Amino acid sequence: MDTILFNLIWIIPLFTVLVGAPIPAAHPRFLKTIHAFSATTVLAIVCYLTYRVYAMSGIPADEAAAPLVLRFFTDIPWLSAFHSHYIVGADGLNMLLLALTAFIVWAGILVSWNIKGNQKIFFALIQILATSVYGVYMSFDLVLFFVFYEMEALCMYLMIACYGSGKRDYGGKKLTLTLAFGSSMILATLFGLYFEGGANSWNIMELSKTTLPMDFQMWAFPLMFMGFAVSSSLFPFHFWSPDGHSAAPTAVSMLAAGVMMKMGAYGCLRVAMFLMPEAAKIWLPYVVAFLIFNVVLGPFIAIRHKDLKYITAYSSISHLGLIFLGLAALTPIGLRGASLQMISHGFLTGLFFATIGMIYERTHTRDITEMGGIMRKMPFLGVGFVLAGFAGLGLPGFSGFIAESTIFIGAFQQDSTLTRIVTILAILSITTTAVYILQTANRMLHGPLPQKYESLTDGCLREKVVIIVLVACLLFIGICPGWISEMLDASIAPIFEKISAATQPAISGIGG
Amino acid sequence: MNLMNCLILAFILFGIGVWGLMRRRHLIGMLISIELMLNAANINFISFAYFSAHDSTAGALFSIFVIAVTACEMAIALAIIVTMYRRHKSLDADQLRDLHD
Amino acid sequence: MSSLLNMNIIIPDVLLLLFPFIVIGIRLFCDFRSKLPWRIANFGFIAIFVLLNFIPLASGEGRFLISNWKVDDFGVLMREVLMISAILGMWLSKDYFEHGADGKPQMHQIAEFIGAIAFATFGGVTVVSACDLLTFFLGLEIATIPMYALTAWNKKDQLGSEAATKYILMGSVATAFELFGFSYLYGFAGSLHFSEIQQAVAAGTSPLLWLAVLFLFCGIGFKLTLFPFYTWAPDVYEGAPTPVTAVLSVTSKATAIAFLVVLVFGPLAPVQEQIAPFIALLAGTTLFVGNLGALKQSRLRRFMAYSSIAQAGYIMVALLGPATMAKTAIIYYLFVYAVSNYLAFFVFGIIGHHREETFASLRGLSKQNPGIAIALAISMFSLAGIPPLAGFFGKFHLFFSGASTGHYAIVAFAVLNNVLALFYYLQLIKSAWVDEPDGHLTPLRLTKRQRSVIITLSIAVVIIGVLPFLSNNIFAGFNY
Amino acid sequence: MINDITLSYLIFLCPLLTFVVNGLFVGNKNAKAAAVIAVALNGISALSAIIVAFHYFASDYAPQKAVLFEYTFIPFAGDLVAKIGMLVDPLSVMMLVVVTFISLMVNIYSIGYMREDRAEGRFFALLSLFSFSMLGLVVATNLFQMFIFWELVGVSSYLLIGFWYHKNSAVSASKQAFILTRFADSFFLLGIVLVSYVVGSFDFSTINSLSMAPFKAGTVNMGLLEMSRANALILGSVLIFTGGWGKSAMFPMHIWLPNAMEGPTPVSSIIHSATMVVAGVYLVARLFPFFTICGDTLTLIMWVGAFTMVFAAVIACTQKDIKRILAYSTLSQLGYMMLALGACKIHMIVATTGWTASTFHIFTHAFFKCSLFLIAGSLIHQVHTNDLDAMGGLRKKMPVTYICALISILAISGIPPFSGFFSKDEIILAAFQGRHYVVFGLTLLTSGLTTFYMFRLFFLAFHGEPRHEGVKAGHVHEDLAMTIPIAVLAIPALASGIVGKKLFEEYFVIEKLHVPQLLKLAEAPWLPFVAVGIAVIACAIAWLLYASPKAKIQRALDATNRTSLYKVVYNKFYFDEMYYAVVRQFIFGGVARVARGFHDIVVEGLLAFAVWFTHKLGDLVRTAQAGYLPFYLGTLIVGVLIWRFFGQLPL
Repeated sequence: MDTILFNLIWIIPLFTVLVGAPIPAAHPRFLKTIHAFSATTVLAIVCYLTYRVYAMSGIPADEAAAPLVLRFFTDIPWLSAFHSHYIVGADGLNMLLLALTAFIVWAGILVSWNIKGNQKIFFALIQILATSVYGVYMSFDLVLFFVFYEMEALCMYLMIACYGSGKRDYGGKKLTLTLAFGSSMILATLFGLYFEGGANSWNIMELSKTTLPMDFQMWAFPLMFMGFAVSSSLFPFHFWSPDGHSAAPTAVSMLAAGVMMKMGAYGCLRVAMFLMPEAAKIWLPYVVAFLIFNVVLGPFIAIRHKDLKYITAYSSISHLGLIFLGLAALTPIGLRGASLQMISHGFLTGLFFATIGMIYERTHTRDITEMGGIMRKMPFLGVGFVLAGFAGLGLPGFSGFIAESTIFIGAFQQDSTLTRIVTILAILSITTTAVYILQTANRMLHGPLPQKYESLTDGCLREKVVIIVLVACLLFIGICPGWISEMLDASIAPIFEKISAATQPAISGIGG
Repeated sequence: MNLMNCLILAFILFGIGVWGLMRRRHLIGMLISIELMLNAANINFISFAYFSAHDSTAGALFSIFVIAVTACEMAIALAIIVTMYRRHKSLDADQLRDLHD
Repeated sequence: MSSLLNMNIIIPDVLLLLFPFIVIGIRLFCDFRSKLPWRIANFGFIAIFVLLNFIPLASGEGRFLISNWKVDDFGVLMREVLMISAILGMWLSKDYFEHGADGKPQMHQIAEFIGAIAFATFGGVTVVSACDLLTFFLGLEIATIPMYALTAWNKKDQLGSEAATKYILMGSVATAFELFGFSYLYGFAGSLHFSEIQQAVAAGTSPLLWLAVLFLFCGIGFKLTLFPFYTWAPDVYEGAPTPVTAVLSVTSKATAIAFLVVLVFGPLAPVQEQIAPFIALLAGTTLFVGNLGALKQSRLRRFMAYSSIAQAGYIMVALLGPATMAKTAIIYYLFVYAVSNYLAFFVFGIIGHHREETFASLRGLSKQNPGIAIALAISMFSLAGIPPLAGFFGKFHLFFSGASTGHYAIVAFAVLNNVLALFYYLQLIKSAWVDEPDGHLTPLRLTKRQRSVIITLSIAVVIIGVLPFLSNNIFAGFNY
Repeated sequence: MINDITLSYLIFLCPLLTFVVNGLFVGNKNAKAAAVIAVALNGISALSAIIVAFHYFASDYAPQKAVLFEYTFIPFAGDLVAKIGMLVDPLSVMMLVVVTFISLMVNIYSIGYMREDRAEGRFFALLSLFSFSMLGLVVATNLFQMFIFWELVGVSSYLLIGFWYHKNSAVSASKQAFILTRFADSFFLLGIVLVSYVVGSFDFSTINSLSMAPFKAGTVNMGLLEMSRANALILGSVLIFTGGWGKSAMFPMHIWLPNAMEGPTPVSSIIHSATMVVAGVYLVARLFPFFTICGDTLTLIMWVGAFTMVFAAVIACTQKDIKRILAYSTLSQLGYMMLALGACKIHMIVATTGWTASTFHIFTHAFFKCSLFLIAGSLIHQVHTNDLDAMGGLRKKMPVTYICALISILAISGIPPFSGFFSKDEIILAAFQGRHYVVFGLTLLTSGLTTFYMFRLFFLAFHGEPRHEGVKAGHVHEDLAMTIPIAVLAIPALASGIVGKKLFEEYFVIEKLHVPQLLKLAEAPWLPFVAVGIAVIACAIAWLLYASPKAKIQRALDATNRTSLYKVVYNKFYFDEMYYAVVRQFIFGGVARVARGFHDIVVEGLLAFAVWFTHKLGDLVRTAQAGYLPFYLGTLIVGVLIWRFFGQLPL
């Protein structure tokens, strides 16, 4: 039963598209209701299943899924021409990411309620995008994984270029092509995984049992890691994110920054590091060097920017840098921190872009120097933005703090010189984050109110609900992180075992 | 008179054909050069059939077929060139510049 | 019994051979606006396609008729591809000919047109079922010569005749190369029959063989538009009428690649290892150049020309793999490629009815007629190889086959080129979806046939890849 | 102790509840209700705090540490577990009482002070959040919990200082406060990470019972340099102190504190007396045993404290903004506390008089400083300006306030028997016993300065002729809600010294601290007399200058015809200007500009080049396609030759 529900997660959105297709454009309201309803259904299902996974923590999982601990495991032969199967399953990590996705998609659909242009196509595209993200997090067969992973390119350009604002064509192309570049790097190495390991299977669990030849790993791992890192905007492949996000419509920014950027990090952890641990141990200490840009310089660049979406994009860049810091630490705490950060940043940036979108709908500008004092006119949205800001600068009580502190502590356990330096810099750069967030909030919300904004209105019920739900998620994770850490640990343990079992000098434990 | 000479002869013919193709700007002239190249191939077949091949009829047969096929090809080519001429009123290869990037 | 079986097997071929004569003959006996030839043409083609599907696959080495006419699985599947291409081309041309598009005057002689297509198809059939060089050569010529005629079909069209001139001149040179190749191969093996050539090659190589290989690849490189023999393609594609372009881009490419498959996995199978680098080079250069050329195009057919050049490069990658994988991949890819390509060309045909076939005339399509815009987007994304559309799985098959023998470099190169490809396909999608129309849009009119075909093809492109039946069946056909 | 545990829950939950209820539900819709809720709940929490304190000190269990409750927050590896708990020992219990009591007073006071404000509900909500986070900080059982509430204190102070967010000055002041403290906190966090990495635990109990010996072995890679684990610990201790350095606004991170005066006065009073700024001192006091083993960290702390003490006192002598004077006096008093903690280190051994004295001073200082701010607030509320120019002659109009002010000022000047005397006397004694004679001298000097500027304020505000029309016209009255807390606070300001001294000497004694053994300390019975003497003299000078019949008050007040030295001091040694120069020029103008330039020019430039290059290649292909038939034919021939030579065929 649960397994069926689990597979429904990615089927329902597609089904909604089919249902929505025949509806005449004369009834946009009906259409939107259907989409909202389906999104809510998926959300409900995912929440229930997340609870189930949490509840089943003690019970031994399906043998076929060893070494991973997968619930709702499904394995059906798919494309016999290259032995590809339809393999889906859920452990703590991807279940939580699915939950995150469900929330963001739900919020995104509500946020883009009165979007300009052909609404039928827009919502259809959102649902397809949702399908692709769900699929990525569910699938454990590399072909299936990649199919879902690449699907996003189908929607992103159309959504940004047709429904966006500003330099939408440029932004859309930049984003889509850069992501495609990344995924083609991945595809190039996938074949190697299939043939070199001798497993002749795309099944991640099967592949993880084999050891790939070192000379292959040495070139394949960096290629694949960077390929995934592209979509998580790791320097030097971060350039798509500011332009892309600023051009995209609100919902797309939310989805792109909230969940799609996590797909990269997830892939790095689940595929690249899990299947090529030896190379990971050799390469990751050097990957850390890139983070100096992401984590340290990113906030500084955000300080210089005036456009809200650019600022948020750079904050995302720096936060995702922290994810990679956690991954590169190669310690259990670091990995957990990275996963926590994926989830936390998803909600956080979703909230950010949602509020920005709502404010933009009213002020019709995203230039913070032109705004001011609008806190008085729209206290609710203002508070929402400030809360997002606090979560962003890692304030205790919000999920951001949990994730960041975990990452810092985890990364500090890894005493390779470069990692240590970057960790220290990262810890010190929480100040810079505070600077740009407060500066933004103050310029935009505080100070005297300009004459032109006298007529602004506060958020309507729909918008309030979105904000409340997202804030609630942030607080929930922030205040009781214990359970989520448990779930993550359970699913990270096998990955870390594989890594630590790899024949490289082991990383140092607690206490140096 | 051995296989090598024949092959060299064929190759020379082929080269002449290429040379003509490059030099000529008149479409008919080009067609004739192409004929040369085709026939060079024929000589190859015949000579192989005569000297080396154990299945010698095949080669001879092949060359006959080739002649026939080239005849059709040339027919079509000439037809096309005629229509071309109706439009362009010229047979200069350099004039064919309407289709380009 | 076996002879009877053989008779059954070649029925479609025989029909296909007789078919053009029938159609054209009927055309002679009735006035040019009667629907009869057209109906018969439809019936005939579809009948042949259906018959082909009755031929059982997984039939081992294939069955020989008179010792040099072989019907094996690859042959049958290729026949199906060619027939699909022929049928779609016929339908495409029907509406197109009602009134010539893209500023070209109206055309008649649909029957002869279909006849020509049928001849071309039969040429392809001959190529895939040939067992000796002679049949092989004849097949190639039968497949090519009608194309010359088709290109110049529109007598009143200046560009058409120019294109045809370029095409036939270069084509004859290519034929000369092929003949040279054949002759050297014959000289090397001393026989025309594939099996004997294969034995000779297995026995040992000599410069003569390599010379033959060089000339053969260069000759076929012309038809397959490999680098640097592709130069005719853009001009011819642009000059020819749209349906002809479509047929060219599918049928003649299919024939050419079938030629290579037969060659590489037939006579040259023993030396596939040695010629692999050559194939890889051809593939890499071709797809790179094709992608580069398509970057800044503004005319649709020329754009499609470059894109199909690039596709040829991708197909070549598959030739690096072992026979089974390569054949699966290529057949599958050809199916997918035919469907996507024809989808695109149908859309262009409709656009061409009313406007010039340029990017500019696509503007505002998404507002004016979302359905067509979606179809266009689907076909473009499929050609760009974006999952879950069929094109992706086609490419995946190709790369899989290429990588299976460890040619990661060329596979990686091809995959990275996809980004370039995606860029120009996005350009086209942009002009259909994003750009605002300048001034008044002439309304688009679709006949029932066009609408139904477009819908069918769109659905096909979406589901072929994801639903495993096609890939699995083809694959099952090969791993006996 | 079961009911004590429930009570101790109450202590935290009441403020939190106030925050939630007022912030989410009551809000600005019904200011009255908000106020009532706030006062009632804070009252409960104060009451329960006092009860818990009584039980604790009454029980013979008294001076030992106890953990009333503890929950696992985030489990990291092994012992490294972040917990949320409640630690009970004399120090924390004392702080509990102080914090809850002060916040109750301030809440009552705010009823009057914020009466006309639009966002009264929000104010009460944030105030309670502030006290809640401070309470959490006070009872922290481990560094991690400390940091959590540390940050919460920071953010709630940000929200309160910037409470009037339509005033640009307030907004920028709050931003400055938050960012400066955040800057310090980043080092604090680094310190926590480092120490927890070396020690393997966050718990105070573990960290405080460390001894340096086992850490001599082994090294820690700090990136650029490799250091022994012992040194790493010392570095960690300095980093942790840096957190306190910023929170307690020690020089040179002091500038946010005077600027924080932009907030409503109740906020200033609660920040300066009980919450926020003493957090730094509390941190050092809490980790005292750890600091004692960490090399010369304590000495550093002492010097920082001493310098801030004098520095602030000097500035305070020249200011005219009444709240700023109090702010600088706070700085100076905090300097006292820090110094006292630092002075405990005598070469290798540790005396703990200073520790007792410092905690004692936290206790007394809270009351009189709070009342002083409240008084200043009510003055401002009457004359609607912070400037001493506009005050004067308020003695008649506000008798109660006047009395309370006198009491508090006597207390802060250290005149017996007022509370300040005892604690300050102990601090001076500690400095003397610590044999830091320079510092000792400085403390005496500063106590003189303190008396001087406090009485200057006092005389200028209450004595002399009214200089304000409102006062002249007699519009001045005493608001009940504002006067009650002042009056109530006057009592502890008066008595807490005498009462407290016994308590502190009984319970805040050294055996209970794990400190290396100590030596017999020099007694100095003559010290009080000296201190008091200096105070009296300073007081007399102030009287001469500002209150005596022939004092030239106008001349004392106008800022013109001053010596340049006075100007420098009056402008706080131009520290704000320096700060802004650094921030604007270096951070925004320098690093940020460079970073953005790097991205916009280098990264985007490379990208643009790649695109341009590809397009050029495309043009190359297209130029070949010139439609020139001979060229095409040529390509066929050339193609054969190309592949003949580059085709990798074994020809």
